Amino acid sequence: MVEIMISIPVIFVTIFVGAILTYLIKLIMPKVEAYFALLVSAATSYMAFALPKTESIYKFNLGSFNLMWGNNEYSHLFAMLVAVLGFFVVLYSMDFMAGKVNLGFYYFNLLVSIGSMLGIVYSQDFLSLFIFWEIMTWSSFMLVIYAQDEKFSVGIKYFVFSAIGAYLLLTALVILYTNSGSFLLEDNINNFIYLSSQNQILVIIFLIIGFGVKAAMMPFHVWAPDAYKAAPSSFTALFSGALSKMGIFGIGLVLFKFAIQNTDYFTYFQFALAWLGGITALLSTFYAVFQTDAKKLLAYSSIGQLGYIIVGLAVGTPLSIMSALLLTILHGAFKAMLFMSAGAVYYRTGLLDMNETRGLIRKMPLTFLTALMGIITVAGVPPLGGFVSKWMLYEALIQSNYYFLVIIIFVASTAAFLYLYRFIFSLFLGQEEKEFENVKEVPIKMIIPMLLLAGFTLAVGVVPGFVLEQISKAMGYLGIQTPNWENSVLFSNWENSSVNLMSVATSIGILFVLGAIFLTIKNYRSTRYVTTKDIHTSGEVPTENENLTFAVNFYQPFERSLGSVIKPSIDRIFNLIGKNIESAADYLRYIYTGNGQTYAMYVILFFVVLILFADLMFGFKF
Amino acid sequence: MDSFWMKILGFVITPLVAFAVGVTYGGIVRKITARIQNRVGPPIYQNLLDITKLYSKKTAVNHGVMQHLGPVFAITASVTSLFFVPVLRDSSFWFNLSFDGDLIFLLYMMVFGSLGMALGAGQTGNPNSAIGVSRGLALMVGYEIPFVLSLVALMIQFQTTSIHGLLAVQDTFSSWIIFQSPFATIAGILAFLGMMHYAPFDVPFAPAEVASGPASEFGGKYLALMMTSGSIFTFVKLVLFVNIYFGGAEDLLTLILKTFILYMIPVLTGIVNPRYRTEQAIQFFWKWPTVFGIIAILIVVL
Amino acid sequence: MLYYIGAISLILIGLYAVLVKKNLLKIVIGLAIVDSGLNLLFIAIGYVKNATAPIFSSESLTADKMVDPVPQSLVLTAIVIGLAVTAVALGLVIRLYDHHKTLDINKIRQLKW
Amino acid sequence: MRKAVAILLLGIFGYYFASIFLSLPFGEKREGVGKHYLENTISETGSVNTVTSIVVSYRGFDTLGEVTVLFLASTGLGAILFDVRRKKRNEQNASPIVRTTSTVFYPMIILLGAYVFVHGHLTPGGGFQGGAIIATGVLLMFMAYRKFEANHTLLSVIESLAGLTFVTVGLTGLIYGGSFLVNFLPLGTPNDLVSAGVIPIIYIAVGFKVGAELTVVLDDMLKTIR
Amino acid sequence: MEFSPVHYIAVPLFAAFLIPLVGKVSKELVKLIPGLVLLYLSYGSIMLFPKGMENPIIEIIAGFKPPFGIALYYGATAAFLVTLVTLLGFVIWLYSYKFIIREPIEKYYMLFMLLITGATGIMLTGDIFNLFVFLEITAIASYSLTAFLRDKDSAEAAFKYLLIGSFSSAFFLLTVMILYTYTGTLNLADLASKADMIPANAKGFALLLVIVGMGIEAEIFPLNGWAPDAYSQAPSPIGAVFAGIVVKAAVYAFIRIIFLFFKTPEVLHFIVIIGLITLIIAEMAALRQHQIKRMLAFSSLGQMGLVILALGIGTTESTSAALFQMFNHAVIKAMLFFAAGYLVFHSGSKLIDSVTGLGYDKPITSFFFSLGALAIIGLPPFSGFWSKLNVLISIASEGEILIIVLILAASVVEAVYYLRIIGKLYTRKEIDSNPRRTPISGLLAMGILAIVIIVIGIYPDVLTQWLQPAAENLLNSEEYIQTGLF
Repeated sequence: MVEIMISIPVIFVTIFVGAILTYLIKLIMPKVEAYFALLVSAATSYMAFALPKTESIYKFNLGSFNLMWGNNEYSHLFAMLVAVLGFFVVLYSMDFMAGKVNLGFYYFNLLVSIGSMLGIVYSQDFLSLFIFWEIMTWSSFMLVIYAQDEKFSVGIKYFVFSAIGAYLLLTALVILYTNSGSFLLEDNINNFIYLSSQNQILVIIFLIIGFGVKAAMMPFHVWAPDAYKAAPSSFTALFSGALSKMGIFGIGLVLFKFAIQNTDYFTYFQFALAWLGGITALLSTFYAVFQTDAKKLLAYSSIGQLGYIIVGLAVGTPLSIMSALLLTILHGAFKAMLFMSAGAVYYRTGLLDMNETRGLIRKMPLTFLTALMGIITVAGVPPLGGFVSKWMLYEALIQSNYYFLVIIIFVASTAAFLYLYRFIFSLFLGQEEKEFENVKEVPIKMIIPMLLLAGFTLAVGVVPGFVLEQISKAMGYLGIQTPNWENSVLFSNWENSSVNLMSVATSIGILFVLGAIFLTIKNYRSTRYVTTKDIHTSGEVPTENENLTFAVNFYQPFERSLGSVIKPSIDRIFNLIGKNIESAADYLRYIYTGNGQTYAMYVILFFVVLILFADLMFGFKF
Repeated sequence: MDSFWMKILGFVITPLVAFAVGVTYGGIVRKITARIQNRVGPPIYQNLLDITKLYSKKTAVNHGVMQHLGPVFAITASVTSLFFVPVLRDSSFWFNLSFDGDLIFLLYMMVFGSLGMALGAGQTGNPNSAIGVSRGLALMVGYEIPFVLSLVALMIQFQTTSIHGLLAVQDTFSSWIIFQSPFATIAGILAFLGMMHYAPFDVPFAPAEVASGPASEFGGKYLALMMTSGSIFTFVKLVLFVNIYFGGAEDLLTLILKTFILYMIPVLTGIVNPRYRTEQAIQFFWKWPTVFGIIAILIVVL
Repeated sequence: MLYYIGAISLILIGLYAVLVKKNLLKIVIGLAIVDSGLNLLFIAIGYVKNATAPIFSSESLTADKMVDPVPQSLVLTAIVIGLAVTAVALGLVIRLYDHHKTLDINKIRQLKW
Repeated sequence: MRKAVAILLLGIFGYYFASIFLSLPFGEKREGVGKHYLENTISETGSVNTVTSIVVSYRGFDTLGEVTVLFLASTGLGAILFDVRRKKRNEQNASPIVRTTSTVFYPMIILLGAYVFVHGHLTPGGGFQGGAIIATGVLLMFMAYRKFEANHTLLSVIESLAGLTFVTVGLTGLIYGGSFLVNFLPLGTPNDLVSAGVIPIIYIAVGFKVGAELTVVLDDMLKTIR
Repeated sequence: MEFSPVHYIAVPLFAAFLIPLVGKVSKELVKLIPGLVLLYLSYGSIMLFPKGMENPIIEIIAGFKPPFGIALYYGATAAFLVTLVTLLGFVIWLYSYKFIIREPIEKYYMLFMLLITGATGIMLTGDIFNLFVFLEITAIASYSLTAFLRDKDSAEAAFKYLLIGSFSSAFFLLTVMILYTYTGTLNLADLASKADMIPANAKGFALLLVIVGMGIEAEIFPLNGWAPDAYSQAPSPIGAVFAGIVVKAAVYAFIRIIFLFFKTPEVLHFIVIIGLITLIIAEMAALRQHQIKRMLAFSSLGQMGLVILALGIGTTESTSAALFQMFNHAVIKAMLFFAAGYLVFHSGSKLIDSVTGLGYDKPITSFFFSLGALAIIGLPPFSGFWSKLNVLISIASEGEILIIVLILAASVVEAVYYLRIIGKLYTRKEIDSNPRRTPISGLLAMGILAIVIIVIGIYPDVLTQWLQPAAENLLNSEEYIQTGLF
């Protein structure tokens, strides 16, 4: 009975109908809709987990096209990410969004975007993939504009870039369709070699850019910081954690199912993409360092991490792909944690400007813990999960002759410490101010997802095996040989290059506990807590109103030393392009002068031009 | 069973030795500095005295849990790093966990402590601490580039990422890496200058500017623990560099000799140089050291 | 042949008025002239030399001595259509004059761009 | 500037236009439907006026459209000039000569118009021509007597009824004759007044309609005159 | 009396003649008559539709066989479009029911009926001069309706429309002359069979005349200067009529004539290019509009450019895609005009800026507008996506990647200006809550269209099965000639 129940159409019906019902329930019985949304997402997540991986294929025809939905190992990996994060985000939203307006709209779009992401990963044909892709785009667009006030260019920017991506995607799909006569992935993969070489390259480039836009690949990342900032934090967690991964999903598919067939150019694609990813990682890290808005900072960080993932995929050795996929999953977890904790701060203080927030650690200890584990994971410091993926990525890069790329990645991840410290320092550390006196820890429904995800990152850091297993299966689907992996030991191809995570964790754990015990017994009880106003300032006692917070221009020296490296902002280039198009449009508008006589003149002019053209070119013989 | 206890013993002894060496070096450095500056200077064991005194002191105040845990992070990181560095070549007693992690792991492990310190310093609410941390992190981005360039050059050249691998290479060729790839070594050593935070790269802790930066709010046992960790960490870095560039050491004496000489490089540089501004320091690393690192890689690749 | 030239000239004159004259009424007149030209042209096309009107009012008339009746009937329709258009155009001109107090087409261009 | 451009464009246009049309043979007999109409008009429609038979019978649908166009013109004008400011007209009537002549000629003109459309299938002329003549008569009255008012209600009823008659004839044809506007009455003898089936009926309706509509149009416009 | 194609013309005409009489009795009845007529026609359409899809129905008028009499040609394409027109016409009537509150209501409905007559006449007639007559009926009704609001701007718009429209009729009449002179016939099928009798240069000249004459009505660039003015100044339901009915009829007639007489590769290429230019320029111009309805007008021009482009490709797929796009554009643009009508009404200003925040005050109308905007951009799961996809596929199978890229670039521009409005609608702003509500008939009209959009978006096969025969009918001039002449 249960086996029959759980199939892909049932999942879709559950979530999409559930979304509509949520909207309707909001109209009838307010306050219930959040619980209903939770129920829907829980059911969906459960079914996504329980869905059999191979036998659940569902074929049908729509608009004279064959379509197919099915689950495979690769899909399953991403589906799990979406399912877990989706559920957590809904759970988190229950308190985070409580009391906001238009909640029906919010939950509707949230559920639709979760459903469409599942749709993307379960699609076994390009058409339904594209349909779900667009549904995802507009539902997320709705959420981006959901909370906006006077400024709405953010949503448009997001949508325009999405549209550019989607349309490139569409162009590629159409070319593929005319080649194979079908939208099924399988047919297209098999018939790809019959495409002319030029079209092959075109298709691959279009597909990669199309997917890459969602993955915020440079130079198409400009939408991301603003859109991430504009969306409610709860959704941003999903946005950055899962939605952007759909781009990665697509790039993986394109690279290892299509591009790899074009043997002549595959290495060039890899090379270009890897460097693009590397530059994405580096530049976005630099941009992140100078942000003052917590969510924008995280957004740039997100872009950077996606850059690592793209690098990992593009380098294409088994180890690098494994690291990329692991980072995909992990990034979903830790970026969700970070956005959720930023959201938690926002929930209590209404602030996201890092020049203004400060000293919340004692008010919100659990949120701080989440944020701390989040930044440790991002930084790639052992013993949390980030290290595993970073380590694999470096090993893979060093071993695959991307010498300079590895430097870039290294620098990027070192520079990441800067913004990570800024993030946690500005929100939680530093002076405790009076204005935050009444701030409390966020409600339990927001804490649970954050802590569970934090636990997950720790688990990956110590025993990554349980994730690597699914990843290696997914790599099997992509047709890539799996590297050596053990439950908690990392291997690379080179001798002696391995890390035993268990002993690392043991060592750190024991020493940490010992140190903590030592200090606590010997010290903590004997000290008394004093406020952060009570500090040494070279012997002077600070007055009440003295500014003791160092927050504005936190990394000014660094900025100065970077000099003009980060000046030519890509943002500005796109703005310039946009402006030029608009002014071109403005000029075109002047064709319509408003004078009816001129229009009449156009008619005669057009006719005369046609006559001359017809006479001189064809002699009136068509 | 025997080896197990030996191992445990190793875990206990190694930090002690590292601490002793580190503290002594610290004392010697203070002495040398004083002499060069035409002062008498404190006795060599002054640092040990300081630490002991601090351990015995009762700490009066704290600003919260993170300040409390900051030194713990630091000591955890330095001791764990120590465990993962082979202190002596061919002597399993000093190897500890060094087969369980490689160079890349170490690079990250070494950051762990700084991160904890920075967090602890952040909670104190002292603006100087935050400034110090900001400078330190920025500086780190500076010297990381040549250092990584150098390491990557070596890793690619010798097809290994583990310290044991590098040691074995130096063993088989019976020549140190400094002779096999001098450019990488130069880049590494220059980065080492920054890593040791001696002048001209002592921006994060500059006593006159930011009142010792991150540490300014720590006293008593916190400071003691931090100093301990610092001493051990100095030793770890020295051993690491000796292992990588100077063929490691077969016995303790050689190790001490080599590390001391290596240590003198930043120390002596520091004594005769004034402090850079932060951006100058960063830009310094992005000029010649980086060029050397790139040359090193190019040599390997070509 | 001359009929053709005359009709075409009428059309061109009408078009010229439409394209150049500023006064709305003149433009409407121009349109009417174009219509007349077209109608004349069509009638001229239907003409057969030495033939009479296509009405069998007496037995002596035969079909092959008559002009083509189709253009005539079509022109009948076309005239009516032209009339209707002119009427509506004049109505609009009245409206426009009411609003703008001018008949200069260059001044009646609120809707642009 | 505009003039120069217009002349240039029209020059080119005229050149090609003329070159196409001047190559048409002038005044020659042509094969085609026209010949068929001429040969069969009496036997098929009973109308001796071939133009009328074409207009009302062969291409009756066009005429329906034509009537519609006129109807549209009056409706459209009614809509466009619906609430235009009614100006007070100059009270002064025309000179006595004009008034007298108009009064005398007015019924004659109406009669002539009626004659023209009743005899549409026999003589040159027809509904449109007749209707136009009637409207001319009304125009004459408008010019002569400033206070002359057309009865709008009556006119619009006439308009509608005439239009309805046309469509009803058409639909009756659809019902009885199998196709829209088909002749369902006997053809009669050619050259008789009562002949040619439905043609006179339609033409009478058209005549009334055109007369009424043109009157309405004139009236609408006149009301706006200063 | 069985339902036959001529009812499409005769019944609304009858109604139009009847309305003034009824108006003497009751004003309410005047409003109801068009609805009843359109309901009857819709019912008839649905009955007749399957027959027309199978075999073309030729209805003879006045009992004379073509080419001597006029015949109506109810083929698959015409069936498809006429059904669309009647159904859409009904919805537009529903919307007008409460929207048109300005006198003379009686004349409005008369003109509306005549407009429907003219549009269906264009689609149905099989005679070129009759086509001209119906074009004129449509045009004059349009002029009058454009000026219906009788304000400064609408009169101006109507005059421009009339001016350019006169050119259209003059050019088309010239075409008729040339064709008649050489072939001696006026029936389209007969003309097509005798097209060889026309000398090449006359035929070429006729082609140019058709392109210009019909191009004006089909709104191709640069002949569409009148269109934005007329669309934006006419009452909103009439904007919907223009976008959904009038231009469809014009494009149908245009492409029918082209396919019958001038279907050569050069001409088709030219049509593709002209469609593309129209698309791009219109979308670019729409980007910078400040008035919501004017923007919709430009968007409409762009959409028609796309349709013309797809028709110019000239394959069965592309033609069916074009018909699909026509359908979608009619439905979606009608909905957008409906919603925009009430948005303008509620905000009291035609400017885009003034809708800011209305999404919260008038949620349902705003929702419909947003839905329409998303649909016309071509986002799944709305109907607009499928037609765009089909168009693109049909172009791609001709290997014209560049055209695809340009179309999609234009679509991006389109997305920008539509989303700008959505963004403004849902931007929070303190506005005085407006007690006026969108009346239920308006919402019902939009709701019907929304349901159509979503249903076809989710299950396009409802419609696509009819597209194939319609497209084949449009392309197959041989069949047209044979069936048209018996």
